Amino acid sequence: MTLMSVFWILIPLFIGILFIGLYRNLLVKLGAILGASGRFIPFQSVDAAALGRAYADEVVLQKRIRLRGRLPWTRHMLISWGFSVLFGFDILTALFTKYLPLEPFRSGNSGWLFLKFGLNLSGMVLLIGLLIALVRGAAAGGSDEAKFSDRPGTIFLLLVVVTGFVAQGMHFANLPPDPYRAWALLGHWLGEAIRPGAPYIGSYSFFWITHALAASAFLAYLGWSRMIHVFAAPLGRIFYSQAALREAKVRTVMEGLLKPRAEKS
Amino acid sequence: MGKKGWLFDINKCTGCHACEVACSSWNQTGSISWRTIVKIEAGSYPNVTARNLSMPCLHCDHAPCMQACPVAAISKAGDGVVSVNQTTCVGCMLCFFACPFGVPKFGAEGKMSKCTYCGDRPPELPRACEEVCPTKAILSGDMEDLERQAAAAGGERVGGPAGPALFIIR
Amino acid sequence: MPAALRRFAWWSFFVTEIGLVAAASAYVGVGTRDFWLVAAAAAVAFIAYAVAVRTTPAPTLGDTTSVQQRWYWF
Amino acid sequence: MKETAGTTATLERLRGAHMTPGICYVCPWTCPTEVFTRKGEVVYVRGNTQASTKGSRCVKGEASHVLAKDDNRLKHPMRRVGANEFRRISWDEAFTLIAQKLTDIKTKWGPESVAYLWHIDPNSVFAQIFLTECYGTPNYYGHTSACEQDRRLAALTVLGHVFPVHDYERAKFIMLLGINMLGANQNLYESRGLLAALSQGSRLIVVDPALTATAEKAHEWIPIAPGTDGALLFAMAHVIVQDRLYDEAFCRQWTHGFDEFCRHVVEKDYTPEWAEGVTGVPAATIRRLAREFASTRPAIIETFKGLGNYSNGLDASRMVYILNALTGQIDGPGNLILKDWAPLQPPIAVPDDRKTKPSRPPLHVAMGYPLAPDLPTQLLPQAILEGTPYPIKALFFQCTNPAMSEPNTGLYRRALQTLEFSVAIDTYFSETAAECQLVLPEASFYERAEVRQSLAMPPEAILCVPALEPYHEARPVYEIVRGIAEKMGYEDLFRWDSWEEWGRRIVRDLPTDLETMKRTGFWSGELKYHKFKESGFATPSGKIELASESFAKHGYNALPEYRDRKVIPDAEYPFQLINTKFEVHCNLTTQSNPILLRIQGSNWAELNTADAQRLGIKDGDRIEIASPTGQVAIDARVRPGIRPGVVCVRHGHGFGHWQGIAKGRGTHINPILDTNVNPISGGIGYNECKVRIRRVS
Repeated sequence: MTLMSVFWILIPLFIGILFIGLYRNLLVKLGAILGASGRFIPFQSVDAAALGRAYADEVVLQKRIRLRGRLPWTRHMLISWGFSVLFGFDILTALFTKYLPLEPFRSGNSGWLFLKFGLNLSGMVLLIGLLIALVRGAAAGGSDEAKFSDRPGTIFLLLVVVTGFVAQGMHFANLPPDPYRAWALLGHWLGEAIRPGAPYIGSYSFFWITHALAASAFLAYLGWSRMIHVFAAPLGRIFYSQAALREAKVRTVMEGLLKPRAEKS
Repeated sequence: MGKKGWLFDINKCTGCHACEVACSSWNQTGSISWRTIVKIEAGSYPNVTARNLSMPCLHCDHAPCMQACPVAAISKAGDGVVSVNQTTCVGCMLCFFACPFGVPKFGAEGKMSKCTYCGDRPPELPRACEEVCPTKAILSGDMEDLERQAAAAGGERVGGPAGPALFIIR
Repeated sequence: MPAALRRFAWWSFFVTEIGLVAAASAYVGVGTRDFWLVAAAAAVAFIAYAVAVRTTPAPTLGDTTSVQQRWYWF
Repeated sequence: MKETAGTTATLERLRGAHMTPGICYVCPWTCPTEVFTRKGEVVYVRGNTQASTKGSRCVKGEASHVLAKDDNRLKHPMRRVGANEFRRISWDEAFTLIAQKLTDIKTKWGPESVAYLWHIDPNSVFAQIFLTECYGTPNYYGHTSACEQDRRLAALTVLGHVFPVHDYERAKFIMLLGINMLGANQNLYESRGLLAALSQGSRLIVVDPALTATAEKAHEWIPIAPGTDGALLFAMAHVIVQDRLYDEAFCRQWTHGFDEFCRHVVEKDYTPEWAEGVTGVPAATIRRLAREFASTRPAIIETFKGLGNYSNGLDASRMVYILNALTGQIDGPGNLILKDWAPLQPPIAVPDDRKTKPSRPPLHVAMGYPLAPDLPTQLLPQAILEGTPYPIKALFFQCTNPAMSEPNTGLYRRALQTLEFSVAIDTYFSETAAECQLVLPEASFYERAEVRQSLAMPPEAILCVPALEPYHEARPVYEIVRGIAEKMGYEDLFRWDSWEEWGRRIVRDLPTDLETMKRTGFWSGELKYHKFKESGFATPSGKIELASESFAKHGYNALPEYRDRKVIPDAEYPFQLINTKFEVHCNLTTQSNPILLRIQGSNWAELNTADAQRLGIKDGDRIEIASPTGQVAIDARVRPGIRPGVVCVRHGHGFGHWQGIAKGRGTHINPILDTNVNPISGGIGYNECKVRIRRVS
């Protein structure tokens, strides 16, 4: 049985766990809210501009976090964007190396280098973000909870990224040298650095499987921790961007409470 | 420990906002206000009525915000006061939509923040809003006492599955 | 929970899992032993999800019996 | 209601703060407060928990802690060096300049050509003593003409009291005309009392063209035609006289001109039917009200600024007090209270040989308003520009901004520019300061001391202990006056090492001492009712004057009469423009308060729904209001709670203001108001204004 097939057996399981987490910790709550509040605004009165603005500010630029400080913001931007882009490139890689094995994407060709470049660049961005988070978490004042509430997630993700880089480095170290491969950045540098000790057949597979495991486990973890904000926060804030919705809600309540008693009206 | 709550006399509230300001001054809420204040004018000339409502967090028996929070950042203490752990809060704002009263407020930095029932004030003291209210429309205290006083003044508890800790005199 | 949301919950799950099995088959081939293992994994996931959906109390706002305690780690 | 007294120590501990008793000067009601400070910062303020306020604060007072460190405040003395150009100068330079100018003007024009104006009077007594006794000008005036001038003169001439207060809590029937005492006029213990009374089943009738915060609470809101309240009151008197509902024993013993008055009302035929035609209030309603009022005890009928906004406000206000008198509802439990004042002494005693007697009469007398309790300030421009009745060459403005708050502000500005010398003493820069030659930063009420009367029912003295160091170079008025006095050879009179010295002089006749008051912040005497039974009334006749001797003495009608208001809407200008005030704003101190601007960031014009529909105006539309004097653009608010044919603009104290964060907010309405002096009282007829309205895109 190949490493790859082990990975493919694990993935459906972990994604299943992610779904259970999302169902249990987010979906039922959304359901309760939608069920309870009959005061959602009709579609035609949705303020598209506000929606757009909310998306740009909350999801793309994450302005609210910027207001918490430059460092937290930089960290969060690096991590969230590094992670998303990395994820995207992973999908692309899978797509082009297996399902559309076009010439350019054969090992060493331009397309392949492009994917490697993307993967490594976003990976490094993510790595930097995580390191900042780790340092800042420890440096930040306040209660231990304030310091460490983000730490497990950070370390988890760090494990994923580091094992990924190491595995890749070993993979390269096992291959003959190739100047073009410099596009793979960190992966390439690692590879060259450890080349003397090659081949790393055994430890390569160890790191690869750890990486695969950690990566898929992290996906599962998303649904079961504060990481759920990845799904919840954009959702709620885009809802919240609808002033009409907010006011409608408060107004109905107030009017209800202010209703004079029967004998008075 | 007795459960805490509010008694609000609509007939006494003039909608002057003093409570709101006292609250933000005592609790240093910065640019956001923990109290929602509205004046609603109804009827047609000359039979017009206007009524005011000044509303803090109602510290519901079964706080919907607690159920909606995906990270369980909202909790209810023994005295019934519902509070949010800002460290855990991920600012997803679902609590706002879960709260039947739209109470949760969000600062510019995105975390939920709301009435703490003047958490740092001992129970025998009035809450800041109650303290400054020029017409004494706001009353805080143990639900049992409030129930008695409300009944005496023909008030009633606000209904609903959430069980808001609010007696209201209309 | 509104029916639409429930449907969404199920469809998104199915689509993803089936997509994964399909994607996997490109590696492990169809009908091979590994393929059946993948399929089995997906089946297990399905059962677990079904159980979760059955057992998770859908909170009716205003009834704290269904409030989840903070048991998972951050 | 929870007991707040005795909780001070706890709050101090919770905030690591120190409490100093204070007095809030955001508005003229000067409520006693408790100011909690930590490391030179105000961390919390509440009403004095033992004095009448019982911890209460109004919204603008509660938000006022902002001004303790508001960067928009005046930081140092400034002298004008060009149009809208000021240069920072030292206090010594400022004092020297003032002293020299005052001396010049005294020799050139006489001391009377200097006048001192205030809106709120923090420590102004020092300026009063210096100017009126040492320097020798009688012209030391407040802002009453812009406020309750008619009511004050009415109270003085009918009841012989300058400022009756109210025992609402015990009243069973309360009728309020032109007073929104739950809105802008928050005398906090009265707000509390009124609502307590209502929850105990007392009746409240509010007569006002707009559904005010007070009218909301009323059992009956009577949207009367603007400026016709007098007719309603006369008709009520007519009913009371006709049906002999008055308290005859009381009237015979305690009123002057009772029979005259009764005859007068009947002869003039002030019947409810007549009043219905004038006021739009059904005769039946008037009858019912009159009977209910006369048969319910205790009862109060009261007014404030509202009636004085019209040229016929004086006699209407007199009728208010006459009605209270007819039913013997004076100074008893649940009545108007002819407040006893605390026996406070002046901080400075000027020996006679150092006094300067003015040779000219006070300005208001010279202007032909001998009875006016305060200067008809809107006639100042004329006095300045034309030198009539006698030249006014120098003006001091303390805590007042007439260039914004008077009608016809354009004229006012022009006049100020022609003055020989002008000084603005304030915490903030203002439209008036912008026209002055000298601008002096005044310490805020967190940074200075004061001992004064409170407006509580019993005799009550309140005290303000400085809670903070003065802001930048700002100084309290007592220090400013001392600086001037020293330059003019009165240093021996204005000398003290600390404020406690003159503080002790002020309270020396109180049965307490300054040290005690510095802890509690107040002294409160016994609340006595029916004080007139010992001392009579402070009127010429010693009785309540239904027919006023002082009026007769000056050739006015002794008996009140109904005259229609001066300006009545016509085809061209079909609306009556009336003004009300915000509870969240007052004077300058609230204009750059971010908290208050968040609550009320602009003002607007209120229109009845029907009128708005007819004119095609929707809520929030921009409209133009044009009077014969000018026009302004403002946002419209359409509401059912206002009488058709009336436009109501929230004056808002300086919306349209052009500096600080208030810049560009709201609309300043006064420029379209014309100068209207109420006869006899000299009050300002703010509501004597007809307008037309149109939607502007």
